[in-house]
Amino acid sequence: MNIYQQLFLRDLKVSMKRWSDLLTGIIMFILVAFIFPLIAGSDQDFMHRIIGPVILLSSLLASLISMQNIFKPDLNNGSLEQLVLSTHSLSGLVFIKILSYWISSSLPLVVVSSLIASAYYVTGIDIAKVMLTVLLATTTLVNINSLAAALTLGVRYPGALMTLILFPLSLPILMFGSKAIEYSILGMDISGPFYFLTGMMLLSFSLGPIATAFAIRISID
Amino acid sequence: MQSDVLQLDSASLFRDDQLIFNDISFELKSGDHLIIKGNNGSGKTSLIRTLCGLTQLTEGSVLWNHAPIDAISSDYYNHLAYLAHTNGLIPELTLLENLTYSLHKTDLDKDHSVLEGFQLKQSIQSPVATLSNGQSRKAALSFIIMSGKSLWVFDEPYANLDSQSIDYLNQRIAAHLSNNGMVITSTNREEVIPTTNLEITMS
Amino acid sequence: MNLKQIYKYGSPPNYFKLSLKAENWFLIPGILLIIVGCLGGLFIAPPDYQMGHAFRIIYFHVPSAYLSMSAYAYMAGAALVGIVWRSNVAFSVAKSIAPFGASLTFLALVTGMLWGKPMWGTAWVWDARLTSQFILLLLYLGYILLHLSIREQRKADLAASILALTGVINLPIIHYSVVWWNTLHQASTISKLSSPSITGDMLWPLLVMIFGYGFFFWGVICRVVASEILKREKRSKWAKQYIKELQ
Amino acid sequence: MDMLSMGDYGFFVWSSFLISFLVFLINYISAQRQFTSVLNEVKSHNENE
Repeated sequence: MNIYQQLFLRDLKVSMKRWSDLLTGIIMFILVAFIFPLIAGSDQDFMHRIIGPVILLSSLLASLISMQNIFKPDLNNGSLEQLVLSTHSLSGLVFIKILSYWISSSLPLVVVSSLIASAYYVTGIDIAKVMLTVLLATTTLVNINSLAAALTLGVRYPGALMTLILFPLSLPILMFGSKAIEYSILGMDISGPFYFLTGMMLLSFSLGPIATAFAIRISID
Repeated sequence: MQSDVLQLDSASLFRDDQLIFNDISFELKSGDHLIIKGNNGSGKTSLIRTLCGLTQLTEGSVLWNHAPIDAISSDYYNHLAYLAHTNGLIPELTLLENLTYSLHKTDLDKDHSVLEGFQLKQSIQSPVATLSNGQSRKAALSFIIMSGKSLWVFDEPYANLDSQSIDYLNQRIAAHLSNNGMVITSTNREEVIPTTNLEITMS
Repeated sequence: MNLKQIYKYGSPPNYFKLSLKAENWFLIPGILLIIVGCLGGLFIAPPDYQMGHAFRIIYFHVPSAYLSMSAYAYMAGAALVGIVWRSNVAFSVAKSIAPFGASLTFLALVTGMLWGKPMWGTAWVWDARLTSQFILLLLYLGYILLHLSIREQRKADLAASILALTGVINLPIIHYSVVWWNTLHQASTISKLSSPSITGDMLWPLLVMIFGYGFFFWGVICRVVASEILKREKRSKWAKQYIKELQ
Repeated sequence: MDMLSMGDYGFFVWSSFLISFLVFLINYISAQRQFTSVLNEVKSHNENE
C-alpha cells in the first residue's frame, strides 16, 4: 500500500471521526434549499426556475462553512509539517488530501441534492442531472476552498478574507451550474454548461493542488 | 550508513527587520550529537526549522552532503525525522492507527519494542486525544526512533518526560549514534546531556 | 536585455534610483496628455447625435476601465517574476500597483454608473462590463486584504502573488462567463458600454486620455515602488548611504 | 457653448470629471506622503543605530 493510499485512508478515517464538522456543511445545504420555497413561494414552475441557483448557492455556502477544517486542524496537531517534510511531492499529497476531503464533505451533498431535487418537483432523469451538476461543481469549489484555506493559514481571523477570495473565483461555476440545472429541467440541450463544468474541474484538479502546496509551504514558513 | 554531513555556514534569519539569529555555522558528521542551548525565545525553534527546510534562511544555507537541502537532487528528506513542539499525531486516531498510517513508512513498525521501552504498550489502542501530554510526547519520540531515519531532529524532547523515559531516550540516542546516526536536540535547561559532543548556545 | 542587465536593474538600489529618475519622465507627459484629452473630450468633440453631451463620460470611463484591467495584468506579471526569481523588487512593484489599480476599478464603476443614470434611468445596470468590473474590484480587494492580514512581509508577498496569479487565470473565464450570461438575458441589445465606433474629433481625445492615464499611472507607481523598496531595504547599506546623501 | 449645463447632462459629466480628478489627486498625494514617511522612518532608524 503506497503512501498515497495510506494518506487517503487515514484522511477518510479522520473525517469519519470528525463527522460533526461535515454535518454542519450538509445541514447548511439542506437548510438553504428548504428555506427558499418557504419564504419565496412553492408553486411548481417557480420552483423549477429557482432550483438551479438554490442548489448551487447552498453547495457554495455548505463548502464555505466547513472550509476551516481542511488544513487548520492538521496545522495545529503538526501533521501538516510532517506532510511537508515527506520525501513525496507535496502537490501529490495535497491532491490526495483534497480528494479525500471532497469525498467526505461533498459526496453527501450529491446524495442529499437528489432529495432536494425531488422536493422541488423534479422527476425522473433530471434528478440524475442535478446530482451530476452538484458533483462537477463541488470538485472546483473544493479546490478553490483549499487554496483559500491554505493562503489564509497564517491569518488569525480568516473568515472575511476567505469569502472575499472564494466569491470571484467561484462565480463562473455558480453561473454555469445553475444554467446546467435549468436547461436539464426545461429539456434543452445541456452539453454546453456541462462541458464548461468538466473543463473547470480538470483545470482546478490539475492546477489547484500545485498552488495549494506552494501556499502551504509559504504559510508554514 | 555511509558518512553523511550536515553543514550550516554563516546562517542568519530576519523576520522583517527583527533579528532571530545571526551568523551560525556548524558541521555535523555521522555519530555526532549537536545540542542547541538557549532560553525561551532565543530562536532555537527557528534554527531547527531552518535546518529542516521549513523556514527559509535570510542569509547562508543548509548543506546536506555539500548540496543545498532544497535542491531537487537532494535526498535530505530521506534521512530526516523531525519532532516539533506539536507531536504530529492525529488526536482522533488511536496510537496504532497513527503508527500504521505514519508517513515514515518502514517495516520497523511491526516490532513495538520502543513502545514498550516508553511503557506505551497498554495504551496503544486508545485514541491519542485521551493520552496525557507526556504520553503523546513519548509516542511521537518512539515514532521517530522507529522511523529508521539517520538524522533525528528533536525540539526540546526532554520537556515533560519522566526520568525513567529520559534514561531510555538517552540509551536509544547513544545506540543510534554508535550506529553512525546523527542527532540534533534543543533544550532550554542547563542539565548536561551525556552523549553530546557539539554545542551551540543561542543568545 | 540579457540576463546580466536584468540583474543589474533587478537589484533594489539600481531599480530604486531608476524609478525615482523615471517618475518625472512619466508624470509630466501624463498630466499634459490628460489636460489635452479633457479639453478635447469636454469641449472640442461634437455632442453625440443620440446621447448628446452625456457621451463625454466615456472619456473618463473607458480609459480607467481599460487601465484597471491592464494594471491587474501588470500586477500578476510582477507577481510571477517575484515568485520565479524571488526578487524583492518585483514584489514591491506588484504590491504598489494594487491600490492604484483598485481605485481605477472603482473609478470605472462610478463613471459607468454615472453613464447609466442619464441613459437608462438607473445607476446600476446588470451589464456585462459593469459586472465584470465589479468582480475585478473584488479581486483587487482580495489581494490587498490578503497582503495586509499576513504580518510578515515576505510571506504576505508570496501568498498574495499566488492569489494574483489565480485571479489572472480566472479573469478571462469570469469575463466571458459574464458576457455569455449577459447575452442570455438581454440577447438583443448590444453591450451598452462598448464605445460606439467614433472617429475624428471624438476619437483622438479618447486615445490621448488613454495614454495620459497610462503615463500618469506609471509615474505614481514609480514613486510608490521607490518607497516600497526603501521600506524593505531599510537595513541595507545603500539605503543608509542614500539618506546621508539627502541631508 | 453651454459649457456648464451640457444639455442638462452637465451634472453627470462634470461629476465624473471631478471624481476622476479627485481619485488621481489622492493617489498622487498618498504616494508622495508614503515616500516621505518611509524616508523619516529610515532616518530615525539610522539615528538610533
